[in-house]
Amino acid sequence: MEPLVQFFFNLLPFLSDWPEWLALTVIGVAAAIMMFGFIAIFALIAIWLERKISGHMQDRLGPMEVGGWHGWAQTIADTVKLLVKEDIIPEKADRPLFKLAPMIVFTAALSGFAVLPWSSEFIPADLDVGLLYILSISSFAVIGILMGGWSSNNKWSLYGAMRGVSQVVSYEIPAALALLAVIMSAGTMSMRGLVMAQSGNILDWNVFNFFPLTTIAFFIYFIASLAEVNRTPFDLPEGESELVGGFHTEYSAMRFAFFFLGEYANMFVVSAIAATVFLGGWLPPFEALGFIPGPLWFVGKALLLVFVQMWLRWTLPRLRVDQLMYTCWKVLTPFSMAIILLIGLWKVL
Amino acid sequence: MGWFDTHNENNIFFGKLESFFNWGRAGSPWPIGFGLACCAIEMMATGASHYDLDRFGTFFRPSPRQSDVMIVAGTVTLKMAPLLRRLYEQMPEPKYVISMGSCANCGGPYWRYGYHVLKGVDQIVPVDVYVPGCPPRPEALIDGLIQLKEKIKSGQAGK
Amino acid sequence: MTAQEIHNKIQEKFPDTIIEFNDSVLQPFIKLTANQFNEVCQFLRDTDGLDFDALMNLSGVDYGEELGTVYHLYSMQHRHKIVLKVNVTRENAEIPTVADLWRTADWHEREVFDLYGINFTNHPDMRRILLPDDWEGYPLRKDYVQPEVYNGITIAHPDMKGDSDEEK
Amino acid sequence: MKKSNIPESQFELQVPDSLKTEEMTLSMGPQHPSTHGVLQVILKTDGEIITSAKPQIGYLHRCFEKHAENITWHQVIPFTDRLDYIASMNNNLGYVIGLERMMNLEVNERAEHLRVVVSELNRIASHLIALGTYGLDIGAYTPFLYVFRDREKILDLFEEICGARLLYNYIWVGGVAYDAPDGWREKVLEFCDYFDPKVKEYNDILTFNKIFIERTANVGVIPAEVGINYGVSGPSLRGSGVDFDLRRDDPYSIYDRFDFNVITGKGEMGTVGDTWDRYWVRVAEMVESVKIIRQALENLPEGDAKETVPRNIKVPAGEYYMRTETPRGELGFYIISDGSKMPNRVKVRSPAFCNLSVLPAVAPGVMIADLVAIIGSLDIVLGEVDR
Repeated sequence: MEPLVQFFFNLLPFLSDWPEWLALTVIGVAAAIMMFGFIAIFALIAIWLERKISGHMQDRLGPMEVGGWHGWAQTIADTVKLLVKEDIIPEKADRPLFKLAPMIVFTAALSGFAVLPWSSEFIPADLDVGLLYILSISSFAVIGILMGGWSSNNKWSLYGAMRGVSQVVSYEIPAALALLAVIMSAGTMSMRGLVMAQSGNILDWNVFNFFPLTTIAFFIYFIASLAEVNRTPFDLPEGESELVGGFHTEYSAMRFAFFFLGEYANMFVVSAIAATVFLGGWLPPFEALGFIPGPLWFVGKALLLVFVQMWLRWTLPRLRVDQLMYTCWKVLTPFSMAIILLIGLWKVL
Repeated sequence: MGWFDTHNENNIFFGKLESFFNWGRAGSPWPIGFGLACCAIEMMATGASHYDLDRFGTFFRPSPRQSDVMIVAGTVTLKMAPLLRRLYEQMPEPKYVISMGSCANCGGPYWRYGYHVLKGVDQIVPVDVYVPGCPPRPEALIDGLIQLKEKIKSGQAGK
Repeated sequence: MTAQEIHNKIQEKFPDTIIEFNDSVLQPFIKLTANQFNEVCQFLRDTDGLDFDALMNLSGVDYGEELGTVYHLYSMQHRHKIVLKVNVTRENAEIPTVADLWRTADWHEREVFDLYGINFTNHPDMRRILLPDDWEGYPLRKDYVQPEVYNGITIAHPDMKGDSDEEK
Repeated sequence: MKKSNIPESQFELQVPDSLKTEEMTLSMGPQHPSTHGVLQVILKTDGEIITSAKPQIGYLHRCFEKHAENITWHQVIPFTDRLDYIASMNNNLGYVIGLERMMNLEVNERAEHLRVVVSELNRIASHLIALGTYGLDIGAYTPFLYVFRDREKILDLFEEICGARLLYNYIWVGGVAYDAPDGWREKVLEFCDYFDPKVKEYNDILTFNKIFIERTANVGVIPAEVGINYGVSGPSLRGSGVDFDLRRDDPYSIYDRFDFNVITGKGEMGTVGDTWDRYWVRVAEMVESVKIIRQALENLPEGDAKETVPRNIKVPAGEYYMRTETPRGELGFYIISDGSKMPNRVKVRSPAFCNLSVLPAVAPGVMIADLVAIIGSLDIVLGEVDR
């Protein structure tokens, strides 16, 4: 039985008396709503945090007024405002595509949450090919970006979309190859199995397992994931100084908010994958810290990586398109291939 | 704007909701960075570390589609006026305009011989708050923004 | 090289193009006729010893009866300057371009055209540069009258009605 | 090269015939985050690569020259502030020195020293904005806020000496508007001590950042002859390796008394005259400005710095072309007087106008991201381009 279903049956025993199809539907919907709620709350906090963090890095304070204490209600006010704002669809836009694009971007991000292992019990879907699923579903978002950029009928949006597609498609490869190195060493593609393979203390985590090979693989994955979620220094699809707003130039109100939400959800997903695959998922670094529940470790590790992403964003300039491709094809991809080869050799010997 | 505005009379629920919406609008006025001239430098200075507009939930958006406030910072010329109007129309409702500096208010020092200067941006777009000065100090702009927030909260702005 | 020497060199090569040479003012100038102007400039730029490789400034002037352009030349190599002047009538305001010699003159000449209405012959792209394309008149001419309305926009400030320049 | 006419474009685009596709016309600006105001550039692009770029200016044409012909000599000074609103002191200085030379007027020593100090302070403030916005163009947001933090300190000094933050109207014919208040000199010296280590901070976060160098080196190369021919001046020309600074080579005020280096681009990270060189000239010039300020304050004489002539001056008939070195380059005022209380003609030769005119020559063949870098490195101020 799926661990998720088991989890819900334990939580609400009366569900097991219901017909199976009803119980499964209820559980599925409940899990989806929980994930959506998590994303919404995470995005609210992450955006507020990003503004505070960037503020303090830049000798200023960030939001201070709205809601009182350190502007805690800032993102809530932003959301309320975006909710009631006029929703503009440009006259010359391709209306169905224009409306669909933000949903696709957000759905892709949401689907990624399906296989994240929050703890040994709570995994919405423990697929045998969890990692493969997440890799394929995350590249789905790029279709949304392309649709949004194309349908806006704005030249800057089109540039953003084209850049976005070429970037995400390219960076999928080093990201997947870096993950493959770990899959080879762990011998499984199930997210749960990957974490289980790392049990022990911090030195058994994959990032230190085949030192230094997997450490390099971790960095490759992290860099490639930055590109996949369009964060600086790879924020070319929405590069403000070049493309005004990039692919979402023409989006206003809630549709724009969904792009934003999708971006932050994606940030969490890629960080969570890195945390799962390389940093031991829900496992504590030392046995002695085992009293802290697994989900906290998992979320903590993911948030640490999210913080690093924000940190980089406020530090680094942006690459140019050709340099972006150079980094991908001539630096990251060969390195990750070499790592796979070396790990293969290691395994064989 | 729209349905809520026509149905919030004499209705406690919608009245409360409307004031909640206004709280949201007042809490996050995102301006379009519409730097035209000298005042734009002071606008940048206001947004930067020392004065930090982000404290009030304000950060500059490059695209008019995602912004609520247009801060007209600087001299509007006749060549620029139609483009200013177009950008204003690209902004989604509800939208507000802050006219920053004497030039945007009335032509400023160019009021007499400025054959190519628009004498007051209110000829082109409706203005909610005028900030005087040439250029206004950052404190003045912040005050203008707070005035706008008060206006939004009381439901008078952008109409 | 002094202004006198520069004047002599031009005089030698183009005997009947110099109208006036004034060495007694702060910055000595040479007034030239319009017809050979481009050739004179080419001579000034390309002759060894003169080497005027930089056009510092090009300005239009309204002298009342006549319009004119003033060229401030500078040699980065020899660090000497000269001022050239060309006057034209208001009715037939045409001067040969020097945009082929100094590319910076391209925009400067367009500006003079825009504000004074002096036409530069053989210029690659003689359009208005500062004002909109549908603007009427040449604002920096002394007889220019400020229009009331442009494309439906009132230009005059409401307080401006009736007062005159002389009240100061 | 020198004797021939400079062609329109220095770079030929190499694209095989089989890949030729339709060009896209793109209007960048007048409201665009990286056009530094209201510049519009009409781009023709082939994918990401630009085949032609035509700047459209005039969106900020505020009729300075018309105003100058209708107001008194002294009233023009505040209007010069508004030309290059980032470096107003330098604009005041150019116009006022032009008038003083026409009137053959001597200015007392204290005023001369104060003029140099405020001009150099303003040069630092202007270069700081150039740095910050350039970082913004390249995609680095934080340096922008760092430079504004330090610029505020300069503005505080200005506020103390003349009461204004941005447009000062401080340098008047025959002197300065107000003498420096007590303790101002010490505060400026304090600022100099504060500022020196900050340059290292900018270098750490931006100048020597690997990505920044990758983005700016070998991009938008302006060869020296092309630069001179297009009238490029100031840091943009010095970035091309031309050792020319009006403060040294055509001295005005008391600049000939100070010891400072003229910084030129040496192609340390790529080719001489690329955008990195132009950027680097500005960074290094700030250090030189601090040097000049220190020297000027060291020998700051006592006395009265206020202006010595009445406000209602009459300039003797004649004409003069006065050029000074502003942070953007050679700012020239061509002043014609007919002896009356109002100027007959004041023409501004604006450095940003000429610097911008080189854009069509260097833009073809670069990418959109590079174009943004090139415009940023020319450091234009639209108030001055359009006047």
